[in-house]
Amino acid sequence: MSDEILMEVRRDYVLAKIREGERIDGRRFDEIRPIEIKTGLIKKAEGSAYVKLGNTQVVAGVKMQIGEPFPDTPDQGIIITNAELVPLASPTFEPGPPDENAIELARVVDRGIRHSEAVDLKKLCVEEGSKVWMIFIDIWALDDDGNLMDASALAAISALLNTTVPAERFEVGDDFPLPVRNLPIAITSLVYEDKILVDPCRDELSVGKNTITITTDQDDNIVSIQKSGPFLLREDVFDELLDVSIKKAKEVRRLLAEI
Amino acid sequence: MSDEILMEVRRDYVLAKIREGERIDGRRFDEIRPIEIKTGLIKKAEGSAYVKLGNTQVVAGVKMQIGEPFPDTPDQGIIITNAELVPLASPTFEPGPPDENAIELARVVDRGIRHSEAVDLKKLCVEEGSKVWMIFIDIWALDDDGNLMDASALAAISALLNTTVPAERFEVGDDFPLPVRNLPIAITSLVYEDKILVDPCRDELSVGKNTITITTDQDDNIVSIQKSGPFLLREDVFDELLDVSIKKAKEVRRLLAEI
Amino acid sequence: MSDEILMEVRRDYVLAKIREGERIDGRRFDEIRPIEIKTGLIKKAEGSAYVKLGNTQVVAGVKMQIGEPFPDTPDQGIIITNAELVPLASPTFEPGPPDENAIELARVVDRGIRHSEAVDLKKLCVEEGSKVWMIFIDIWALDDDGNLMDASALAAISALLNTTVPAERFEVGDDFPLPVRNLPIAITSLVYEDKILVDPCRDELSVGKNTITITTDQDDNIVSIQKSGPFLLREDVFDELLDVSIKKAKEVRRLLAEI
Amino acid sequence: MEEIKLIVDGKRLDGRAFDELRPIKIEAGVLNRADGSCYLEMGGNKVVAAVYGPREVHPKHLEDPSKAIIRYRYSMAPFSVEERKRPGPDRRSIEISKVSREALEPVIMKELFPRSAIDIFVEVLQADAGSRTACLNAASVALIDAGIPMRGMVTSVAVAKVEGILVLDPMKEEDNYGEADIPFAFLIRNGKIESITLLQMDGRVTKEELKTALEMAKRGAMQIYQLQREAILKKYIKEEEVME
Amino acid sequence: MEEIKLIVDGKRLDGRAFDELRPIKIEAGVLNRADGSCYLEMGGNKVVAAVYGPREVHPKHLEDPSKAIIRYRYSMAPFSVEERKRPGPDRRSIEISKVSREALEPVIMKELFPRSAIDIFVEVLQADAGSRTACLNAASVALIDAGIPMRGMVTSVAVAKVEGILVLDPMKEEDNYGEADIPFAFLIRNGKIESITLLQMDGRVTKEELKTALEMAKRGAMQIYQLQREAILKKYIKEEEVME
Amino acid sequence: MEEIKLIVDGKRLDGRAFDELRPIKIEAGVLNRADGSCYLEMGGNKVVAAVYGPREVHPKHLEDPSKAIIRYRYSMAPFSVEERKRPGPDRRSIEISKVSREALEPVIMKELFPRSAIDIFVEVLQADAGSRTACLNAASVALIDAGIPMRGMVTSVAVAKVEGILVLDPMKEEDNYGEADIPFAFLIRNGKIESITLLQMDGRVTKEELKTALEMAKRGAMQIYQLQREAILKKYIKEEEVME
Repeated sequence: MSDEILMEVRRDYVLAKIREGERIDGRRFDEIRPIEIKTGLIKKAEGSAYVKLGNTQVVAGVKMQIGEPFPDTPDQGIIITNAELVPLASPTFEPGPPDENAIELARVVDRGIRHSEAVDLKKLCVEEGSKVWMIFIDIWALDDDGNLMDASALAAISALLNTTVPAERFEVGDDFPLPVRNLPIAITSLVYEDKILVDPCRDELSVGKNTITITTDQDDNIVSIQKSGPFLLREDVFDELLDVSIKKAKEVRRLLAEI
Repeated sequence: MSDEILMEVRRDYVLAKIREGERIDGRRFDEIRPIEIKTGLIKKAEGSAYVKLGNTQVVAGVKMQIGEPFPDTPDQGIIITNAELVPLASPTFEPGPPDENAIELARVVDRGIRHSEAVDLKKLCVEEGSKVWMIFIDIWALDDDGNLMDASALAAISALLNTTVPAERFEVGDDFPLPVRNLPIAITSLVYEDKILVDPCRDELSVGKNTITITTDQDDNIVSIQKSGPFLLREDVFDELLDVSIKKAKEVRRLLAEI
Repeated sequence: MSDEILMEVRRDYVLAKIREGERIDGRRFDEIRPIEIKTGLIKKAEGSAYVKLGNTQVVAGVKMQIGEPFPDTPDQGIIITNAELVPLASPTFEPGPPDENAIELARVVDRGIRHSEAVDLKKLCVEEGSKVWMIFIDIWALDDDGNLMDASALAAISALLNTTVPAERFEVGDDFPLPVRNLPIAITSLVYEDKILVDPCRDELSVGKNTITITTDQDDNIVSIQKSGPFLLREDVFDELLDVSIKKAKEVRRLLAEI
Repeated sequence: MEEIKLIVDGKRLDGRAFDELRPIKIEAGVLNRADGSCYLEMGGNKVVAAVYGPREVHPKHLEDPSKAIIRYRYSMAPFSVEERKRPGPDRRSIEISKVSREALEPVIMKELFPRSAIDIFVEVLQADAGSRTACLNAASVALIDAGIPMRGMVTSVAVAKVEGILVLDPMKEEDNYGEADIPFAFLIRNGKIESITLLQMDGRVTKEELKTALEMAKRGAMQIYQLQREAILKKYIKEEEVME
Repeated sequence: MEEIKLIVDGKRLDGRAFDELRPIKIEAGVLNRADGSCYLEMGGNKVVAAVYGPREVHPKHLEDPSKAIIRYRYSMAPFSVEERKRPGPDRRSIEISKVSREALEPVIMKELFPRSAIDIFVEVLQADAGSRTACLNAASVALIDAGIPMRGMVTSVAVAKVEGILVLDPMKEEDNYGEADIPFAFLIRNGKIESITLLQMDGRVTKEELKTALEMAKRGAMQIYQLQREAILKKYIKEEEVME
Repeated sequence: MEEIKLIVDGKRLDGRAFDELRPIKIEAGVLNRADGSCYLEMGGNKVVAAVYGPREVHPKHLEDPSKAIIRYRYSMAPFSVEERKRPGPDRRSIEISKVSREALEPVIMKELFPRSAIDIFVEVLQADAGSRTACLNAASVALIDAGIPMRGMVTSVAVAKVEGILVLDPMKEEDNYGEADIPFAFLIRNGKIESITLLQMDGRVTKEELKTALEMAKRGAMQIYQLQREAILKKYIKEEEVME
């Protein structure tokens, strides 16, 4: 009971602030929380990254092995992205196989990487038609203080940047850095009426989990969009979302270039 | 609550009718509801059929691929029959893997096809001991107004009759029609005391889901029997069931021959 | 309700007895219930054994087939141990895949066999690196009157002693007896305060399922220990447990040697 | 594949006459934890049945306010068959469990135990042809051993058609290579077969063969019924002796 | 791999203009058991939608005391695709079910039915490009057929980018080999598009292309909307006739 | 396979003395959502523990009217090991979760929180030998960080036997190629080891070796215990500072 009241109070406070044109943590509407990226922390992984976005924390690890290519792309490597919303990261996450939220998270991150052509998959062919590199990206949520999506996408591309292809261990030549050639950045915004709150924190999401994630590549192309949440999106708000997402992605991309 | 009362009223009405020697929809006790069969509606399938039996609707699709034979029949194709009672078809069906009813349905349909030797499996050997055709029959319930069993069995054999073996796609020769050489017909009857109601509709099944399915081939051999439901079957009723099932199967088989 | 009261009464009785230095069935604290072992009862299995320990009954069956060795032991056979606490054996067992208790049971039995090197796995290599014998030990609980662990371990080693390697059926030479060269014996004790009750029966376990299983080999080495249950173990009790387990195992091993 | 002859000189492979049962052994009350139990051998089948109940229903929502729910679980041990079977129910086990439950349900006086469950678990330790019939026979004895009120005894046996001949209680080869397998179960009350409670057919037979098969099965069932009764009697006498 | 030309002489492979829809066929009320239903063909897609509810929630703990819960299950029959699909939900189906539910949820007046469930089940019998849009269109009609109060109609269509050109309602080849696929759904009220209710994008487009795509989708949606209305009207008239 | 020498010139492969621990790093309170948390490194292990509770029990029927239920979930990230591990619990994880829960349960004052749950989740981000001991040490700190009343600290360390010699806190090679692995956990109260709370053994040792191993483990545990205390103190001081 008291929990529900608490949530109601919090939501009312968030809404009151929004109406005054403010956010509860003092951020501008288009301001992203502080970002911390650490790479290479998992020695057992081919690549890894830890991302802290405000208080939201995520680890992504990359493992590689050799497998068969898909029949329609016999000369290309394969990316498999998985995300687990482990119960450690939030009181609302349950043990068990990925639910619709974890699946959506993984698939949206995957699309950003795939359609920005972030990894040069043609360079990951070992033997056309029979042996290619498989890249397993595993996203492990540690602490969900809102917007796991952007933190996860950032952890995934950071981990890829950190990845060394373990060719020696698989006896197919010398190790080499994973050929990463584009930096997709996901920007998620909370939509509340005609307001756009970029990178919403958990308390803000108490007004409704109504978000749009727009992923752009380094040429400002849009490579993935996901409307997530049961809400009606006005066309003018959508236009504004495109602009803000492209702009904020540039900021984050600069940060990523530094690591 | 009102649902339960409704069900009770309906059951009482059905019982009253039965006692008067009548059925609620005016059918004779051994009368099958109108049957509609359409084949070839699913272009992606090797064969398909839609069956409407009264208001009960079912689709069956046949997909084929090449696989390994069973060790004890190295020169024969393989039939795999699956049925899904998807929640679209009835308020009582739940999402999830097939339950005991769906499994029983699939296995009884399968036995009818298998023991009537409806498909000439020896003609489906590509390479003895290593490559044979696998026939996947998938039964998809659309609308359960009673006796999904007979509708499914009819959809399955109709879909087989409609099947072209996709040899060209698998690069093992020219396409050819699936060699079907027998027409098993399942006849399900509701048993209530000493009465036999052939092809029961849903409302009739409210008196108890106590049925017998007898499948016969075109020479009036019995190729499958399944007593289904927690009831005691009198021997004299069983004798009568055999006669009526053989007789009604002939009727349905004539219909099938026309498509 | 009455069930709970019954359980309470039983527990109080067990405790009262323990305080008087007695056990409810008149056994000494370190006395094992009567043991009955029958082997070879399952003709379809390569080896089998039925064990009755007091009223606790278990069957273990051994099946063998040829498979690939583990990469790090290319010249050794493989043991896979599985236990099912089927609902037939106790009102508290549920249908479904093995739960933590069944898994623990199987793993502790497995460790006893593995670390005593009971089976000479090097003699189970058919073709180094590609073909070795796989030994499936399946433990099937029939009646749980307490201490399924020791009954299962005893059934497993008895079934192994009874096993003939089915080389002829797999066309890799002549059948031969499974090379068993050590006899691990598991001794489980209930720990209640500073008291040790060897081979606890179900009624005794009503005071708390706080047990230690110590498995020893024929040279009195300890090959497996498992503290099981949420309790604090005093160091002096642990010392005593080691002594009693080694002593009791000798007794059981003598019995096993006779079959 | 070489042709297998199942009938040689008018006899079956194991020397039995066409209407002869395999050896049967039944023992009631073999388990301590279960409310009722039975060990049964029928040919190469070795099965154990346990009955728990009437007891509380879990999960609660399955409860029926007007009668006991009946559950039946047919399960095979991995080592019960030639090639190790993966544990857990497969499609075949699920179907057998369903028809077996439906065979027993009308015989159990479940209306006496509203809001409760009667659970019947049968484990096949060694499998041979006719394991579902062996399990039903064992379950029936276990139910009586558990003191569950029944309208009679359920007794089960199969008939097969091999090389055109109907044979009672088929063995493995007859089941595998025969033309049809017809498992029956009957309700037997006051020493008389009253009705059919399980009936399946897998193969190809004529109507006349089916009727003959039914008669053959009935005669076989009556013999098994006597053994079921004896097993219960023996357990009862033993208990009487213990009490004296 | 050989190069596939998707645009030849300013036309699409199936001869359509860039802003032309595939043939659509809609029939409401095709199922007897469901409270509302719809059969819909859209290009090669053949889908059936059923709506059950408002009805009791199972399991109970999912109940919401203030409104109905909405559930949506997108499912593909094994024979609906070239290579047999294993039955049961895969990751793609689960994601489609989520975004489709979220597209309908704000349009359904769920606050009118506290503690109840509205279940929407859609079966893809034959799959082509845009199966999620076909399913949403069918679901929307089925909801109205079920008499569920709605704030308007939900209408869905995709736009693809192929060889640099935006095309409406892409066919399979355009979906597979194109540069982007953008499924939309809109809330249409009083004959006017009011807002976007589903939006995904899979591919690579510029901001400007996206805006153009949106306009193209809106025009397409209005055409589909008319067909949805007609299907409902036809069912309604039929019922009227029956009643007279 | 080539022989691996694990002890060279009286030293271990990583240069440690026989009774020397691997480097340990502990930080309490690293997570925002959890009620208590801890990050811990122990050799190559990198683990995070979170504690939630006391909180409501789901599903309800697991509730205990007299005390809190304790749940413990040991989980490994797919990238934590050399060969990618499939997500989800395997048999090893399930056993570790069980014995770890049983190690903590008697130390938690669960009788203070009837009808509630205390959930302990531990994620292994990078795995090395002794991950279960690292997790228990982290869980213990997380429990205290969550303010759960405890009878003392639980501290865990393993001893291995390699080439006939007992070594404290084994590294991977010692674990893989050694003769025995013996994980211990102790209840430490008022700076003194009071009892054993986890004990397993996997390998082959004599009774005397086991007793020596226990002494070695106790000395190692006391060192870890100091680091656990320091981590809690540090977090406490930090909070104090924030509050001033």
